[in-house]
Amino acid sequence: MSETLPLTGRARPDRSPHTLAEWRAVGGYASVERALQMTPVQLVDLVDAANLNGRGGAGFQAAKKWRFMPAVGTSPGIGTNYLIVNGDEMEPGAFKDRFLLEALPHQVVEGAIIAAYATHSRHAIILIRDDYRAGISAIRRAIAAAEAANLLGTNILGSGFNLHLRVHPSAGRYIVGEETALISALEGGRAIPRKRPPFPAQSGLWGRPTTVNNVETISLVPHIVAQGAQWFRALSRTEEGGTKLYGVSGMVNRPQLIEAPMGTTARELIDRAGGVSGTGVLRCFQPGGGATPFLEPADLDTPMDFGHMAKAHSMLGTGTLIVLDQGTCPVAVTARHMAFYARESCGWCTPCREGLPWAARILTALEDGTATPRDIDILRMTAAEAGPRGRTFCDLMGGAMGPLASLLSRFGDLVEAHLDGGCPIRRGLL
Amino acid sequence: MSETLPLTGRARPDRSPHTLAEWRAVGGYASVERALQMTPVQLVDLVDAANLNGRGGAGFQAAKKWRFMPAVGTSPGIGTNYLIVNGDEMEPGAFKDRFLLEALPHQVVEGAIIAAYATHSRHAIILIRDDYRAGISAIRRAIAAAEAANLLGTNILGSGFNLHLRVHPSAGRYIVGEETALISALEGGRAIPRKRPPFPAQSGLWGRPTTVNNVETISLVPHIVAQGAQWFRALSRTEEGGTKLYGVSGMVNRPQLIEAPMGTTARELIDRAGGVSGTGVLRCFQPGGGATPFLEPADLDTPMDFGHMAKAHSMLGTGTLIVLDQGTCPVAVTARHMAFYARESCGWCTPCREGLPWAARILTALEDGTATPRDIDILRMTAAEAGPRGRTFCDLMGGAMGPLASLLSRFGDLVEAHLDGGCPIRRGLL
Amino acid sequence: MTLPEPLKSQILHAVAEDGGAKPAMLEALRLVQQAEGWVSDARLAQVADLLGVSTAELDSIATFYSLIFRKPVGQTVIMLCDGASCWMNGGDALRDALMDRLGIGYGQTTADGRYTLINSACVGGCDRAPALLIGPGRRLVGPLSPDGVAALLEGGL
Amino acid sequence: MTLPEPLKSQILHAVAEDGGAKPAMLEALRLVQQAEGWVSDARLAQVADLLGVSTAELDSIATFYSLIFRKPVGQTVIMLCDGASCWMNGGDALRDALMDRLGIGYGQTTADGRYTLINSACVGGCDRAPALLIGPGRRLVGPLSPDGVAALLEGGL
Repeated sequence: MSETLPLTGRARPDRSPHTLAEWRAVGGYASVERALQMTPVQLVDLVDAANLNGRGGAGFQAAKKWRFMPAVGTSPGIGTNYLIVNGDEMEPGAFKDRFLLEALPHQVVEGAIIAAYATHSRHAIILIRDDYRAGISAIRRAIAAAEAANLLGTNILGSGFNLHLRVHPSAGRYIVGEETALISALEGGRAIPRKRPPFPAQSGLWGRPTTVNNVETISLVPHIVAQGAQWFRALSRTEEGGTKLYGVSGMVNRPQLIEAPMGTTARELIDRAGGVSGTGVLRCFQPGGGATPFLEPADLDTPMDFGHMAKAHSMLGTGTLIVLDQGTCPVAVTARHMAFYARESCGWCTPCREGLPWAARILTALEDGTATPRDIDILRMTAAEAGPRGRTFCDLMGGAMGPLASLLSRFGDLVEAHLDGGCPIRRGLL
Repeated sequence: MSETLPLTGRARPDRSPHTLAEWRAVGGYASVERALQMTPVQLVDLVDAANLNGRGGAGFQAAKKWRFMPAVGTSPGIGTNYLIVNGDEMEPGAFKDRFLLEALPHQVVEGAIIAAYATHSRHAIILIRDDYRAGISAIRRAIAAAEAANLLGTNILGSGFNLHLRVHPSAGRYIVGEETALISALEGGRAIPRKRPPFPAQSGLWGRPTTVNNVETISLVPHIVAQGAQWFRALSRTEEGGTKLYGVSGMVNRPQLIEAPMGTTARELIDRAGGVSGTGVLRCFQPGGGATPFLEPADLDTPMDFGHMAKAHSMLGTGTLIVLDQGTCPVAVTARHMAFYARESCGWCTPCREGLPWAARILTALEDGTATPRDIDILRMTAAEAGPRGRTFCDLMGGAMGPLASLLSRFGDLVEAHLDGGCPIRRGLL
Repeated sequence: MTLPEPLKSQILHAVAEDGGAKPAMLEALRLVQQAEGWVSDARLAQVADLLGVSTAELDSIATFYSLIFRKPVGQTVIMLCDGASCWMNGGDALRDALMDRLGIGYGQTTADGRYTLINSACVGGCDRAPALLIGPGRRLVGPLSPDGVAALLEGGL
Repeated sequence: MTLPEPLKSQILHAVAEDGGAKPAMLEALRLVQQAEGWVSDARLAQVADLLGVSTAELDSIATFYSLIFRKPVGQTVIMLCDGASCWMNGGDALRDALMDRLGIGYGQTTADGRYTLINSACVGGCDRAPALLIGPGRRLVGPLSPDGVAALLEGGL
């Protein structure tokens, strides 16, 4: 295992997953043995000291989330806690969890065992996007092998800890990736998000305390157990621990995944991805998928972690950059994002169900040159009114408003220029 | 204070409440000082050792409920925990909380302060039935006096503990007394019960961890703090700690409230209430209000605590007996109860909204002699289908089915005899 | 007639105490009723306006809680217990005597506007069965025989 | 035609694994679709019957999840990414080439029943933009130029 690339260091160039024996040969599952000799509280403290922020998009501290999970017998009602590993990756521009699921399934299973133990969960589910068929079968094979080796099941390695782990293949719809919608889906319903509170740690799957962690977050856990909190923090360039599995796509010459220290800059990542393609000149970028506000060249040297991206008025999100060169219009990109979010809204909350299609139509009208000044006012109003958290059950609408609001604030002139005959970039005027 | 009658020992014959000075003169609020020198965990352990079962009806261990309440900073979301004191007494046959509120308001306030501290609550609410105007003003005066003496408010007695305590007068509807309906009511909605989970300790008032305790439960707390767990357990004749504020009403010569050791028998209580009135011969009794299944003379010597009443296929409920002599027909009593529960259903869940009026109509038809054998089948089916927990959000329906089911099983012949011309007891045939 | 000033400030105080307009809705209705005996459509609209909630929402509360009166009641409201313990101790006879004397049924108000009769859930006076609550203070009266009804209505009990 | 035996036992196995009929509804639909390409009204009713849920409830799941097909699809389903990164890298030209070659639009099936074309959320292949998923294994293909469409459809890619 690489000391500096814990997440991807063991992956093979052809992405073929390891057998259990192969995984053990490179040190796999040693962390499970170690973790089961610790108490759940010690594990949470360790992950706390490592300062592991959740990699699903919001960057909430993993240890804090885990600490909310009540110990066995200390929550009302009957049943176990649940750990859910979220592998429903469908964010525009995100392609990292696919890699971890397909190429490194035992890393996910190993992390899930440890996280389940830390959260007092006797039942864990890895939810995987339907389209990731290779990932689904890789994880299923890894689970079967781990079960056969008593790394799962009853009295794991003689520790007294029992864990049932299974895969739930989903069947489309972006909203399934929202943690409360995912719980609704697992209970057999439509994937409609739920109001918080109760938070999943209070009442999640089947009303039991539930933790939902992203595939990447879970994949990091065994390494923290193996090498310690200090090592993990030292991997990072900032206060937030570890490496990050970044991605770069869009207008770059060699789009790719890049594991790098947390806090690596967009400039370095874009350079490693072969630099800006198209005109070769950067116009702007989204730091972590379709729902993250645009940043401009001035932010190329800002460390890409959750805190710094927030301070720069964007979000780290999934850490998978979408790069736009000067020849690519951010209005067009936002229009495509908005059409996506409008289509993927579950339709429960009115601002989202009604607001997103409206915003998408206006953005298309801007591209086509059929929009009016009043349409731009409506976009501004929509972003202002529906952007803040709390107006809807989940943050799909709020997330979608991020790029829209930044489009309007950073590229207001460009947006207005669309009123005069459509996209000026497409027409070669800019 | 009486050593053996902690709940009522300080009450005055005319029920006039104490001033703060008078209450302090008899030892009041010493328990608050003592409790604030303990940790919340120590308090919960103390109440656990005392084996205080909640006096609201279900008999759930108070310490167990309190232990579900997360310490400050260990639950997701923002805000304080809440303690709610339930003074919405409206159960047919129940008249005990009225007394505690009217005659001993400082005892309630004192208990609320300690319970709030133990449950990490910075905000507590005493909800009182609108009709208990004397109780409402007595509690309000007690709160004002306690505030003035820094027994409430900021940095109570220099302990660093802050507590805001207020009264919420309700406005009718029995269902308000159901703990989740009560939470809906306090949030400004109709008093519709909520599905559990989440339990209030997970997500209650405003989504925050919430404990709801009955007035009697809360009134006992200061005494446990003052005199200890062993003393409290020794008050009882059974495993369940303390005294109980029983009541006896219906067909007895001197209906009254009686504080007595937990586990006192119905025979003793009825004797102290002057014996059975009317024919002077007992037919049956409900041990704790309208929603508790009938018991017969064979159960007169069963200790009246939660465990023994459950074993006898009834419930302790509120511990306020309703006594029926041979001249009183249990069909008629059940008919009146059923009309009450039908009227008071919030109407949310279908079995309750539709089933209770139907059952009430049939019972009235039995009294009137217009019922058919098929009607009795419908009663049996209703009790069997809607009695078990979990068919509705709350237990109003299940509770109402208790007396009905016991009526059918214990007095089947009597019920059938109603088919032939109505109530045979009323007609002097039995 | 607009909302009288003292009522207005009492309601706003309740908003502060209860932590918002929504949780204070019921208390606001109670305050109106305390001042005026019942909650008229006009008052309902004014209170909704003051609280910044819809009339429909406020009325959904007003109509749910049985002790918020949405039509005028008499000067004195009598709430007669219809619980089982009162029934066993002569509640029906007391009810009949009250209805006879007042000339009204449950939910009705005497022609002279003096009395409204309502049946109530167990009034928490089972030791004084048959019992009723009377007047703005909800004074508990019991045990009350049919013979005592006259004295009660003349203020003697 | 009743539900074939292997499908039946697979579904019952899912019920055991997922802890009940309701949480197994989606997997049951997936299993039917895996065996038959889509979920017909007849199969929906049979599965609902087997699971002991209403047809309406099962269909509410089937119609919510975009990858449960409630009408027949072609032998090969092509899911073309409509994410931004693919669009920037020529996704529109690829789309047009596919539609031209197949003679269909999104959501349609070729007359010979060989291909169905669907637009998809970002397929997690942004490093291979423009990309698509093809066939029962959802094989990721990319980057794919308009010129590559012919080879793809002839099985060369």
